[in-house]
Amino acid sequence: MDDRFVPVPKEAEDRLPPESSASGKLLRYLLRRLPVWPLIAFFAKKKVPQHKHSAWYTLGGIAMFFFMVQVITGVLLMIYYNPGSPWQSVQRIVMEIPFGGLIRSIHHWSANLMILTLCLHMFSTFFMKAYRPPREITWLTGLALFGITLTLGFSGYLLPWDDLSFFATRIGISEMDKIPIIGPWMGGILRGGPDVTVETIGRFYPLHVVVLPLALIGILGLHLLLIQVQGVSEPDSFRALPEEKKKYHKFFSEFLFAEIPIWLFMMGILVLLSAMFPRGLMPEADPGSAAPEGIKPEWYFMVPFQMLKIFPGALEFVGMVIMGLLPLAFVAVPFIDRNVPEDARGRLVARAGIAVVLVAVAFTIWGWLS
Amino acid sequence: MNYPVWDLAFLGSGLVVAIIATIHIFISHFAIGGGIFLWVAEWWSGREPDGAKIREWLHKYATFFLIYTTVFGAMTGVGIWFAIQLASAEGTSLLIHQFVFVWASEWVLFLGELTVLYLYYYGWKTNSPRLQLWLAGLYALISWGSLFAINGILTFMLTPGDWNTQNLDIAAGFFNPGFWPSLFIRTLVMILLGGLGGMVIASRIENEELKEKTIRFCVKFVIPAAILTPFFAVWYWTVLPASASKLIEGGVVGVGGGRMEAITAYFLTAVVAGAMIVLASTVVYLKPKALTMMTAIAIFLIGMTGITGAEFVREMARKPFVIHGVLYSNSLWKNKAADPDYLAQPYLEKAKWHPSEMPSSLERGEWLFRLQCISCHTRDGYRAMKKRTASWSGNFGVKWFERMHEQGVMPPFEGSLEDRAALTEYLLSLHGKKENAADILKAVEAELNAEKTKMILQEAGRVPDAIPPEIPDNPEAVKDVPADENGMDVQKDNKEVLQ
Amino acid sequence: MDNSASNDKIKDKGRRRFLALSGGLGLLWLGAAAYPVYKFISPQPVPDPFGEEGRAVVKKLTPADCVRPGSGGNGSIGNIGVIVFRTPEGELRAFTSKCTHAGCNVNFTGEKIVCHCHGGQYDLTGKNISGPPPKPLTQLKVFEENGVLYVAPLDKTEKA
Amino acid sequence: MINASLFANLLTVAAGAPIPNTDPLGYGIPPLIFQLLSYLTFSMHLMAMNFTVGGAILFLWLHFRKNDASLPIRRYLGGGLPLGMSYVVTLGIPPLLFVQVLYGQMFYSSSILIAAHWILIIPLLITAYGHFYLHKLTRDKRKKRQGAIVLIGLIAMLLIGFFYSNNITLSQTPEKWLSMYASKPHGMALNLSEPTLFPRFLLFITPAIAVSGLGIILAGAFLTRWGREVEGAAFKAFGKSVVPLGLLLQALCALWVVAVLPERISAYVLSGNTATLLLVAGVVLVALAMILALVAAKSKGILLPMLSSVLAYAAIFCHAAMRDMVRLQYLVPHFDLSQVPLKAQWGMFGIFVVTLVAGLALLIVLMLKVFPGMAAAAAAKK
Repeated sequence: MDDRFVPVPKEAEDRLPPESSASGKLLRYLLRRLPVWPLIAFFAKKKVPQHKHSAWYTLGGIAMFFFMVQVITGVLLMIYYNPGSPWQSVQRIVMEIPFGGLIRSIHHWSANLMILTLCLHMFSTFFMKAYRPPREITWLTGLALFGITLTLGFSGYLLPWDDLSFFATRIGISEMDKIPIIGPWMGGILRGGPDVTVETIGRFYPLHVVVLPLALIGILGLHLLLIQVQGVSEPDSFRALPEEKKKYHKFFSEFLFAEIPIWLFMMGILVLLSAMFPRGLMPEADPGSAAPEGIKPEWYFMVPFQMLKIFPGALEFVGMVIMGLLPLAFVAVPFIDRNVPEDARGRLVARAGIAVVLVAVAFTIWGWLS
Repeated sequence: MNYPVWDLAFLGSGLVVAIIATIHIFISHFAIGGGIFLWVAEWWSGREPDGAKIREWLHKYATFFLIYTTVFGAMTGVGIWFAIQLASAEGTSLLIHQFVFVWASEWVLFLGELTVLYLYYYGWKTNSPRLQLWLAGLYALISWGSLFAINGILTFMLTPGDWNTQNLDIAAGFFNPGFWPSLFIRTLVMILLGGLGGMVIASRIENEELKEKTIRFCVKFVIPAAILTPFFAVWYWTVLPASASKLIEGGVVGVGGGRMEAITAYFLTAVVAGAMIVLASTVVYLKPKALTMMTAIAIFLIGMTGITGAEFVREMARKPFVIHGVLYSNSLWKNKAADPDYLAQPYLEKAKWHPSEMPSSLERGEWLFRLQCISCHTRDGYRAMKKRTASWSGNFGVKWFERMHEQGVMPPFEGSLEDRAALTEYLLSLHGKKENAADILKAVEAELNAEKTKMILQEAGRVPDAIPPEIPDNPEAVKDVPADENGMDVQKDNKEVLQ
Repeated sequence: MDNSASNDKIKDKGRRRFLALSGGLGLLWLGAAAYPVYKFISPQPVPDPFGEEGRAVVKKLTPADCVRPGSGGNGSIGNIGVIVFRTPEGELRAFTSKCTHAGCNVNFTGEKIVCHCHGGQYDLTGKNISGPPPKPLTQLKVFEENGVLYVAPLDKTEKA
Repeated sequence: MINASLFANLLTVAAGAPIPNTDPLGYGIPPLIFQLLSYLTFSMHLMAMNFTVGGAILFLWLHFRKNDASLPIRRYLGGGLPLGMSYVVTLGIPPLLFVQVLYGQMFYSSSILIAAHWILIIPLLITAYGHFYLHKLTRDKRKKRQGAIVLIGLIAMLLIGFFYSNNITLSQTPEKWLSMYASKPHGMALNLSEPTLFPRFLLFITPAIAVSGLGIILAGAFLTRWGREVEGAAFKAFGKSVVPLGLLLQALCALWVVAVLPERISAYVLSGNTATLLLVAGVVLVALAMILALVAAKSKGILLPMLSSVLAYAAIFCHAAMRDMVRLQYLVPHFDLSQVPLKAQWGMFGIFVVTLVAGLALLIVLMLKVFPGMAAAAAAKK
């Protein structure tokens, strides 16, 4: 082989299928032109610790699967969705296009399940203290991804432009107006005016379809790369095990193959939920009509919604302050609880986490029932 | 009206049957599939060099199998029987009196199945391998026999075939058209579940090499179902009564006209589940070592979503009957419903279960709702009437009850015009609308009279239906319109009348 | 030694065959499961422009435009183009205006019908007389009713 | 609107009871055979139920008395619970099937009236069965809280029995149905106003102690046969003390039931017809069974305890038959067996009999193949 080609590295030689087989020839042909073997070796290094809690490791993958389903069903819906006459196009999808109702319901359910999985994923990594150095950035990118997903949910909720989504969005943004100084300005930008109108769809639609998905894919890429580089964090109990007791699964061939059937199961769940509880379409949004009876925002916005209820009137800014501080607290977590194994501060942070979870769940259920 | 109706708020007695039946299907299909799996695994462990190790794992499988199937499987089986008594006593009574000895024989098989399983399990250490193989084989055979028996009764309900209340031909009823396809599909699904169950237990084996071999053995159980189920599904499809397949097809073809039929969505759930299982088993076969217990349970649960979908299709296809073409879901006999003046008689006056004193029109409406509608609908829960009658007006209600059975999913309404008004009043009261039945009746009569006068007018003067703004005297248009069959020129005639 | 190697070979040959079988079945089943996506994507049935009464209103053209013999112009029903004109002998005629060569809309110039894209020409009976158009234009029945032009499919007998 | 008079005369006509029309398909074989089949299987169901419930009661009695001498008995009783429970359910299916065939109109109506409790039986069944298995599987690993587990199982079984008593007594008194349905259509009704409810429920529970005592004596006999005399003697001694106590309780309940029966029913039962004959035969058989049991507790072989069990079964058979006569007497104005047409299905009946005989024969053959091995292992476990 003259110097134009890169020689196939030694350890690649014995990992590849024999020269005689077709796949062997093809892989060598590619490797000589694309010297990516160091990269492959690097990716093959990643391993996932196997222990009692290793089931929680699959949550990140499941959330990503739901995102993939969202992208696919989202693109399909975009074929027929027309922001100019939103309600009519969604009604056409649900009533006329074959299986339109099913694909829309899958998009709806996959959104809800994605946010639920992300909540579980966030709190499982929190309680396994995976945020401790050197993984602060992974934690922060994770928070950013969660924020983007919630915004995706919020903006997507308005697009069908029926009564429910119109009033829910109006309530949502009016919370934002209450933020001192920048609140009204941000609300105006989001709504494209003083009130939620078709103009708002003009802004929410590109946000939901282009801006947020691209941002999510970008930050997710960074999130995954960090995990690949730094490896999966090991909880204290696993770290304390003697070396030979530590069992690992190689990510790329073993853990991934254990994860794919779970994704397929999630697909089965999505179709079953869409069959049992298809997403309905209320009458078209009409700013004049009364808000439908018993309207409340989606379950994942119940916490801020209820928070503002318990601080009525003048005390409202207390509610605003708390809702403002909560994300900041989450951001600060990896900088407060730093060392391994867990110290006093670590236990304090863990207990605070439990408190936040309990309050959030209580508010959500309370909001749902009221 | 022959039996009281269980007025269960929110859930509705129909959903209670569905929930218990679905759980029973999950377990009983695994029970019979697992029986076949045990038999083949016993035979396989006999031929393998490290047979002893395999039998050790097989004992763990048998323990899980014993408790899971007897504690939950048998109980929910009896549970279905308890639930259908409460949901449709008339239907249950008909099935029990017709197939009492089929059920009695199925009981003998059930007794045999249990005892053989105990002999197999508790004699594990003391029985000879040959005897264990015999016992496992007998268990598989007897449990499949109980499927054979109950499948006849189950398929009879959707496709009674040439059985009818005159000839009471049990053989035709039991071996009805739907019998064989449904038997084969269920057997295939059972073998599939046996394999998937095997994988759940195999995922906990420590020794890598044994784990790989066992899981590869389990995955092979998925193949028969993967290949054959579609063919039997098509066969089952051809056997369905016209009205049932119309409901399913109505979903796919008619979708252009209306929203997707629920049945199609459930049918699709079964197909998607099938696809997911075959793909998942392929992935597991690639790298058996990677299989964790959570993944194996996930694959097992995919099967459950598929079964839920398929069972919902079978149950919904039978709408509006309990026994297709014989007995409606609200215990109204089809032959009785055929004669209109039987239907038109006041309902509460011929019902055996009625209030103890003269009801007001609202109470009469509630009693009608309880005796005729509650077996499928509820007020505010599953298949809620509140949601369905949100935009109703009095007139619409009364007229709807006359035509509601034409769609093919609802039984005909039983009762006089006053009953219809009373029921409408009750349904409107669910939304707090206070419209007395008498006023509804007056409004309906007023509307009817208006229509009648228009009809008479049309008959007498042959005034065209809607009087157009002005008559176009376009010579060309007149030329084209063909003359009336009996030679009279229709257009010309109208002009004289209007001059 | 060799029989363990050989039965390894047999084993993974068997394994590959099984993988091919289950993989193939998986794809077949996936095809069946993806049927809804296929139906969702495939184009929706176009509503028949002539609707249930069998006639359609011609837009952007009024009877006044083609009163004088030799006058006429382009109009449309739904998103199908039509040309309506009155021949020098005074007979009202209408054709679909999509040129049978490459789909541009033809134009009525008094004596003949011309397609500007590639110079195709048709006579007043719609027959393609010169240039690339392979087939004549399809004729439509046209009649005027209380101030509105209507077009309807031509039934076999009334050829121009 | 509907004139009041039309409704008024309806109320007078329906003054009786809303008995649903008979099923158009009628009986498949003469009802007498159905009745016999139901007594046969019902008595087996009662034996299994009594063994399990009695087993649980005696287990708890010994468990809370905390003396270690009774450990083998507790292990035997505790271990037998899940097995007994599964045969309670299995043997419970045919009597329920035959009752529904014979008296479906009444049985279904009363079931629907107490629907919520009737459907509750299924979760209770699973709770009881699950807890008995939980006890058997964890009794070695986890010592504490075993008493609580078995207690939960026992309570679940007693509740199931209570709901059954409610259903059967309600199905015999159709005159209560109309007002009950009008006031409680949601299936929450119970038959608490029935005077004979509790005595009849207790009459089913009290023989449990005697029957499980008999079971312990039988086990003791087998233990002595396998050469474990010391344990065998302890089993028999305990059994001997329990059986008479159980029968005493049962006799008291029987008297309470007769005292509480309505006048026309107790007159019928004591008026010297077949019902009285069955009653007396049952009592005599019970007495004989007790004497045999006491003698068996002192003697060696397993023949006597076996015989005593058979006699106990025969006694229960007689009382089950008498109970059915009482039911028919309760229903006299509203229903009798001749009302239902006979549409013979002799072919199907033949198939059932053949399946039954073949099934039982197969099971016996298999047992004969498996038990010797298990017995040898049990004997080896000195």
